[in-house]
Amino acid sequence: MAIEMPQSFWLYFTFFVLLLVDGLWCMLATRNLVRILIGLEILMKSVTFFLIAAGYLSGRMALAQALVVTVIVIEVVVVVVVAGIILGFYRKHDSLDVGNTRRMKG
Amino acid sequence: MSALLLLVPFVAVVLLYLLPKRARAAGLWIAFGILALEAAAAVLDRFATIDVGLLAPLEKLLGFHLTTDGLSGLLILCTGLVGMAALLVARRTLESVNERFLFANLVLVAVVGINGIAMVRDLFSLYIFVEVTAVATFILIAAGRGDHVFEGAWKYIFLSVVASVLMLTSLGFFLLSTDGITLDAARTGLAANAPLAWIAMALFLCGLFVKGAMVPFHGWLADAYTAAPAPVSVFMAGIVTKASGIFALLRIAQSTLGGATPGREILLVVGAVTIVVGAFLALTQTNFKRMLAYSSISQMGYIVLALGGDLHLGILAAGLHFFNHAISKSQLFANAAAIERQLGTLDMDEMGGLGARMPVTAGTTAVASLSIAGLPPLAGFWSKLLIVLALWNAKEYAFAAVAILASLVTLAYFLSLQRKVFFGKPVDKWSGAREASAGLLVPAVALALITIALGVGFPFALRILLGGGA
Amino acid sequence: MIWFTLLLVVLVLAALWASMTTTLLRATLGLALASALLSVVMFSMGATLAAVLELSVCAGLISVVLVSVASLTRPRSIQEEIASRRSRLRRIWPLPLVLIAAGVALSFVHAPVDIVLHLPKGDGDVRTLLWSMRQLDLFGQILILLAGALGVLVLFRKEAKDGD
Amino acid sequence: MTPLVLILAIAVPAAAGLLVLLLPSRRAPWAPAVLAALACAFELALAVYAFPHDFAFAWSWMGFGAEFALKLSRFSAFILLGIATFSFLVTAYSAVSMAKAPSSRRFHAWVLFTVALSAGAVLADNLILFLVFWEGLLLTLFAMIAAGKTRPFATAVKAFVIVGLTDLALMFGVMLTGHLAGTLSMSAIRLPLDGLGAVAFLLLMIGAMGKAGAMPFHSWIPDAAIDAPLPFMALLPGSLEKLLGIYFLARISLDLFVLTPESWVSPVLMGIGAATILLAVLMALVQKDYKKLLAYHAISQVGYMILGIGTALPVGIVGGLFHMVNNAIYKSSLFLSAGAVEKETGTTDLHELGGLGRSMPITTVCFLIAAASISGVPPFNGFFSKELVYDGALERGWIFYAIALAGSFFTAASFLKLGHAAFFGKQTDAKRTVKEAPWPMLLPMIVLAGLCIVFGVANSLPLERLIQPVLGTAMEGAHGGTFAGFPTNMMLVGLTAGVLALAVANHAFGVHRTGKGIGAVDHIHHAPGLSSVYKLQATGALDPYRMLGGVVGMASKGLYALDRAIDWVYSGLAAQSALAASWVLRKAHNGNVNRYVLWALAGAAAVVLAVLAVVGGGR
Repeated sequence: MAIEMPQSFWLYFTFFVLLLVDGLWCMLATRNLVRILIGLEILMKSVTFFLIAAGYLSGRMALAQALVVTVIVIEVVVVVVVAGIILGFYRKHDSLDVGNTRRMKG
Repeated sequence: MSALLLLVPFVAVVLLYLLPKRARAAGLWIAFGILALEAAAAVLDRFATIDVGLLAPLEKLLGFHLTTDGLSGLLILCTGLVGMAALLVARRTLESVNERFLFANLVLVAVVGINGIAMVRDLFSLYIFVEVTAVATFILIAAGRGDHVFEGAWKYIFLSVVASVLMLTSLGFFLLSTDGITLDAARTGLAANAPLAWIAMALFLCGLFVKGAMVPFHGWLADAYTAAPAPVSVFMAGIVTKASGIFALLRIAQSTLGGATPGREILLVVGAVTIVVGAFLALTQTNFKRMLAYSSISQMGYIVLALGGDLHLGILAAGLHFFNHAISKSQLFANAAAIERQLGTLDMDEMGGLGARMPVTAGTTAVASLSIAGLPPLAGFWSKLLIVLALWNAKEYAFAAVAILASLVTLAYFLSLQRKVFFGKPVDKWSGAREASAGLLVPAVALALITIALGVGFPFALRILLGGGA
Repeated sequence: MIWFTLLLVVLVLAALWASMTTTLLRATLGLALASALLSVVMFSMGATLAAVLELSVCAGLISVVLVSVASLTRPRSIQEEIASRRSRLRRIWPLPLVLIAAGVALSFVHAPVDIVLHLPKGDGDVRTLLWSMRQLDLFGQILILLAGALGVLVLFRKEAKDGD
Repeated sequence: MTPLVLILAIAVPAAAGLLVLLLPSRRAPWAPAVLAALACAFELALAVYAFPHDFAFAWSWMGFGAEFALKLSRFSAFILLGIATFSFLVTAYSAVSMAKAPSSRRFHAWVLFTVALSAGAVLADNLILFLVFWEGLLLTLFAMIAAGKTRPFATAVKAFVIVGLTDLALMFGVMLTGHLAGTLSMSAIRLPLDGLGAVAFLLLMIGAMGKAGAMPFHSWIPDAAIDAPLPFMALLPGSLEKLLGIYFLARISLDLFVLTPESWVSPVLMGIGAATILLAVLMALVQKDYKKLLAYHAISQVGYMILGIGTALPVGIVGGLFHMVNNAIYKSSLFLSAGAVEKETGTTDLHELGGLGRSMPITTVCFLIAAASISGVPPFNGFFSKELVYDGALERGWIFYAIALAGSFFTAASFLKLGHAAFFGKQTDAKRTVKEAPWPMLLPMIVLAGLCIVFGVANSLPLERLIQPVLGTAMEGAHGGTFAGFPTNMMLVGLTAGVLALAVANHAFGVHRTGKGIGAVDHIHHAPGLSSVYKLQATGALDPYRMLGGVVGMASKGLYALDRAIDWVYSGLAAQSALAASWVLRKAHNGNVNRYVLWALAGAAAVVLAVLAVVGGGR
């Protein structure tokens, strides 16, 4: 697959921002905890993409890849922990509604 | 020496699982011993270089890029002390052997993360260790039995994800604009005044502001602290938030920003806003731990504010306030644990006149809160004085005034805490309340003694610190 | 260049579908698709190792985790489901418009930061770099996996500990 | 040996205080009092021993100019002696009055800490070190008031807020002074009073006045008087705080800054002094409680000292300092007499007191001597110091003198009223069983009353031995080198005597017109208060007394309202707005994580934009 690669920072940045907004919106607009987890994942996709793009543009692909590999490992662990906490919510309140995350205030 | 600080607790966690199940009760004490050794190493390191013959080849083999200096020694010492206190509190407040065992394990994992934060010289490694510490802390909170544990952990995670996004985006910008992602490379990039490098720095700082709960990045902290089980809140308030947010800021201010504009101004403004907003939020709280949580936000604002002052004095003052606040705030949370255990509630409106029933808890609480409020001759007075001096020397008179005026509000909320809980009319409901058991008093008394001793012997302590070139 | 840009557009569309679709299962599927597309993007940029890991871990492992969470939590009653779908629609419908607006706006802005980089190209192989320069990151990975393992132990066995 | 003496003066009371706290309270309830008295006796011996010497001691400390430097100069030796004397007398007194109180142990510990910190503040020769001790006193003040009776917490907080605010001013002043002078060593600083120097002086002055309790930083004192234990009132606001406040005011006026009569700061000081004298005494006039009346006089008397020092003339300064000593003596004696009355009768409400002169003769005599002193009756000590202050004030402007003289009139009037109401007149039935106070309580009173006479008759003793050396070279050539002896300006003496006579006449007139000569207890109202005015109004007589009484009564009421208004600003407005701010902020934290995330993102956007504005602006 010989694809001609763009060199414009702005193009990569635009798609990074689109993914970021998508992920944030998904996290903030839903009332379902699992969907928040999906939004979190989209956010992580966006930064992963940005890191690789930055490495590509600056010619430091190896370093960027090294970072991304670690980020993916961290991402998995965070997702697993969040999943565990969502299960905890479900067991405690028998619901996945975000209302249960808004009880403490002041 | 530096690699050992990462390897020993790490190997200990793995080995603890090889223990027979019956021997798990010892896990807590093994963790305690490791933390004691860590604190001792941090102190001894001030006086002599610890060099074990076999270490050099091992470190070469591992190839970790770590450095220790006065600042990392400070953080490692705090970690040891606060960790020990948290373990002692856990021993008396967690019910089952299994819970205590898991607590000890997760504390050790978090300690590896914190030790890493203390010694790394690379922004990405810093991010990793911050994340390790955070993950261990999420689990610690969620493992509790309280009503709101999941909510507390959830809010912490939510904001932490925002922090991760900010920091990773920042690293992308660093890749694009500087000659690497080490602290020194970032410094060179900033010195050239490249806009991209400065955007990167700003984003990284914002990520750390979330971790360190600076206003307006602070939304998670009060809920996480309040929801966390007693020993976890001791550990979190004492060291986790401070290491992963504030210490990282300290390190960056020292090694990367170097007092450059506009980094210094950001720290000043964010610090001042945090001090004021946190103090006012604390003023009318009715939950003991929640008031302490907002007080933590306000006090961490002081540390960040100091970083915006005169560079050398500012970092010295910030380091000292870091230490004082770590000691005093973990002690206050240990006091909160004692009160919660004896009364079964943390609602201050229900309390009153406990001073006579729980004299040791009342006395130690008074010491810590007065120290944080900055009354002489306690340790907190000195660090606040140095903070004001650092700002004064940098000609930041307005911020020095904020620092001084806000300590009035600090006094006000701590006085209101004292009045609601310890002074005032004894409430009949608690006529049967008794002082907490010795196991819970030992950490509180020990930490209060450190506060007093450091306050009284401050000149010597300062000389040792200066001698070490903090 | 056109093809690559198109690939990115499809990636964003997949992510959009994941965040807008009605059932959790489809959302998970959309996420896996986005992950796979990101992996293709990485591959075409030359980040082979990262692409492989993204495909196997994110598109694979994380989807498994999500599906199992979705299946462990009981689906709600039909009425509730419909009500929640309506209220959800109210909150989520502006998202595509926002994305289009943001994309158009960004494509028009020619910011001063559209840089040409003067950094030395090529810094060696990622494996060499990871194993000889960034060992600390590897240690960090092992450590966080350990933390995750402890997390699984604590959080997924919660029932055994306390009844509520 | 040299540093040892100075360090012992601080360390011994501090150590004794710690020991008191550590003592087992159940086994030996008398131990704290005995230990406190012993430690204070030691302090006194130390002060006497050190008095003729010039000790100095510096110990390199934190760097950047903050040294652990102690210095015993003429002035500080004299103040230290005063502190030791008063603390000794008060501990002896409280050994009885507080011994059975449940808070005895804490009270004595705090007294000892107060003594240690006061000694430290007086001996400190470094501004930072001084600040440390000074701020420490704030803590003991708070603890002492909180150790008191039923509802002292609000009082303690108010005292804390007011003194805390003034201490903030002091802190800024110290910084500014250090910044201007380039050193923090007090004996090395000598700044001219212009520009920033004047600002620094004013800030330090506010700190000193807050301690001394001058207007408008006074409003905690009367409340504390009601709520706090009496020995404490005698010790802290009565004497130590005044000693320290005026000590510091004199230090900054004489040493740290060059205060000359030409400087604009001098009239400011005199104005504050004069205003304090008159306003506080007018408020004292309408009080109907023994302790509260004394407390307002405690404020008023500070005015004389500030007025004296503010004149920037040797005669005024000597007068002010002498008045400080005298005030500490007679005011302590008066507070102790109030304590004795409260202990024996169980009340300090003047409505319920009367005729105590027969049952408590010694207390009455002591009260009379002290009251005569404070009113400025010769040959008691207050007369001589007031004359010196008058002398200085007149030289600077007749208006200051006139106000001070008017203050004297009202002081005399209100003490006539107080004495008449409490010790003379008809004895109410309930008070028949009243006995004289026990000896350990009487003894300090007697000693202090004796000092009133000694310092009056033999005023060369305090003036030449204690006070004039403070001024050093400034004394040469002024007044032939001494201010001792009977005042030379006979016109002033005559006017004073006239005013005193007027006060007596006014009192008699008031008794006659309203109390019909008999109802001694009622005649509290007959001093220029409102009810008497109303009675006179009923007769319809348009006489001068009614005019005077009306004007003064209205003024007094009005000022009392003003006083409450100032009080409201401290404990009401400030507190309310803080609580409102807190409430708004807490409402904003509604528990929704989304909101917190948006805050964080907005914050991040603001930070990035700010950075771009600074760094990217050039492109």
